[in-house]
Amino acid sequence: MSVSVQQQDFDVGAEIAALTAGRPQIGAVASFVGLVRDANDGAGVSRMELEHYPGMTEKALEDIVAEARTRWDIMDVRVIHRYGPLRPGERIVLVIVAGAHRGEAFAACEFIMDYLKTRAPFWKKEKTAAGERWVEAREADDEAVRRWSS
Amino acid sequence: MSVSVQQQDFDVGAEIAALTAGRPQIGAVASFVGLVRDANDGAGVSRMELEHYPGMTEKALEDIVAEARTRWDIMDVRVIHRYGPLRPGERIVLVIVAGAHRGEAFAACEFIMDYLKTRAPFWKKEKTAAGERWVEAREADDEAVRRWSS
Amino acid sequence: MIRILYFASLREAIGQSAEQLVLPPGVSSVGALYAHLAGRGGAWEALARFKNLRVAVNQKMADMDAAVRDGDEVAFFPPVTGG
Amino acid sequence: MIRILYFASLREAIGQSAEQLVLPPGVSSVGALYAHLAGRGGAWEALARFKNLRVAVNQKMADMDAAVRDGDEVAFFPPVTGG
Repeated sequence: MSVSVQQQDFDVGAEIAALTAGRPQIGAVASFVGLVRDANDGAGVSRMELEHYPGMTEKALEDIVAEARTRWDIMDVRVIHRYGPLRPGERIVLVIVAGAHRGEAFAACEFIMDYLKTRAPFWKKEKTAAGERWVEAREADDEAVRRWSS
Repeated sequence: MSVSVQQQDFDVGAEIAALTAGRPQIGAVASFVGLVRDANDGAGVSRMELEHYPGMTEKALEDIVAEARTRWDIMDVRVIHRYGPLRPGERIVLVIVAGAHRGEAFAACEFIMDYLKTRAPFWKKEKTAAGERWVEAREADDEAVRRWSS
Repeated sequence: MIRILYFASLREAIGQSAEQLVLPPGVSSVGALYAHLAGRGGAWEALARFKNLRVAVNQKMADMDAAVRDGDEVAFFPPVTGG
Repeated sequence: MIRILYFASLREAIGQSAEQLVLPPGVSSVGALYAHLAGRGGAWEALARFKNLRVAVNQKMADMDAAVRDGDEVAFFPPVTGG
């Protein structure tokens, strides 16, 4: 398991290759990449600033990954989340889950993203034509995370 | 939408980058990579041969992708499936789904993999210490695809 | 004339991957074609031995009721195992 | 002495990101600390204005009932929006 919180970009292919190298028991790799969109809530977005809580962020991500590993039989996880200034089209977050079979890899990957969205201390501030604004938490994200409790 | 059936390997990072380049409406990219495992059904696997039905394979994959696009609001899909001889650790299949939001991207990606496993005309032959054997279809794959009908 | 294809373990059991066949009189469905081929005996008995055999007509999944016409491509194969 | 942190829109509303505080007598829970801070008035009224404020004690999510002891790090922030 490995969690990184960093300003710099990441290479998805290289990260998947590093996670699977020399481990031929792995048959399934599910991954997710989140990107900055150029529009949100009806307004054009020209720039974004991602604030986070250094120290807690890493712990929160590690706790989420540990929880996923107790729920599913998976072999390894990689999480990278960026902070700082980002432009539309830039990568924000990467979650990779490797396991023997695809069902568990998919479920664990989506679980980690859903928890990350509601439990990891990151906050987005968008720059639009009307000025800067903090992104509001989405009810859909709270719903998404509640699914996993049932 | 783009489907490839090919012998050569693929570059996951480059494929994701190509699918998202210049399209800042994309906020979510879910992907799956299937790899050859070094063991299956209790026996070590030293090599695999993937046979397919040229012509039908491409159509079957395109139909599966088209069906996913009617079910979910997604923006693009990339599918690559290899055939021919493969060794443990080698990549077999790649499915990338790009959309505005993660829920639909994840669902469509898993749907495509589940359908591909039961509808796309590929057959695996494994080489083990006891000789060569054709991989048997898994009941779990039939169950996985039935989920999407309910 | 139709084109018949066999894949994977069925191809190996029958010992060939493709054949051309003039549609016999009265054979107008996949089921009738299947019965005709299996009835040849010899290597073609594999058709009856294989469980859950799948069929495609003109490269689309089909079932035993599907029509078969002159010029069609009909493929028989075991359940698929790609991905 | 405890360390208090504010993040994102709450940080901007209060006008600072961190402060040190000697725990006032009787303040031993997040709820009591929150009431104490909001009761200062001025910029700290933002604490009462923000809906669904989240709290972490020593970098773990917590609720208003959680204990606060000397040496703790307590963070207040709006619902998170990463990912």
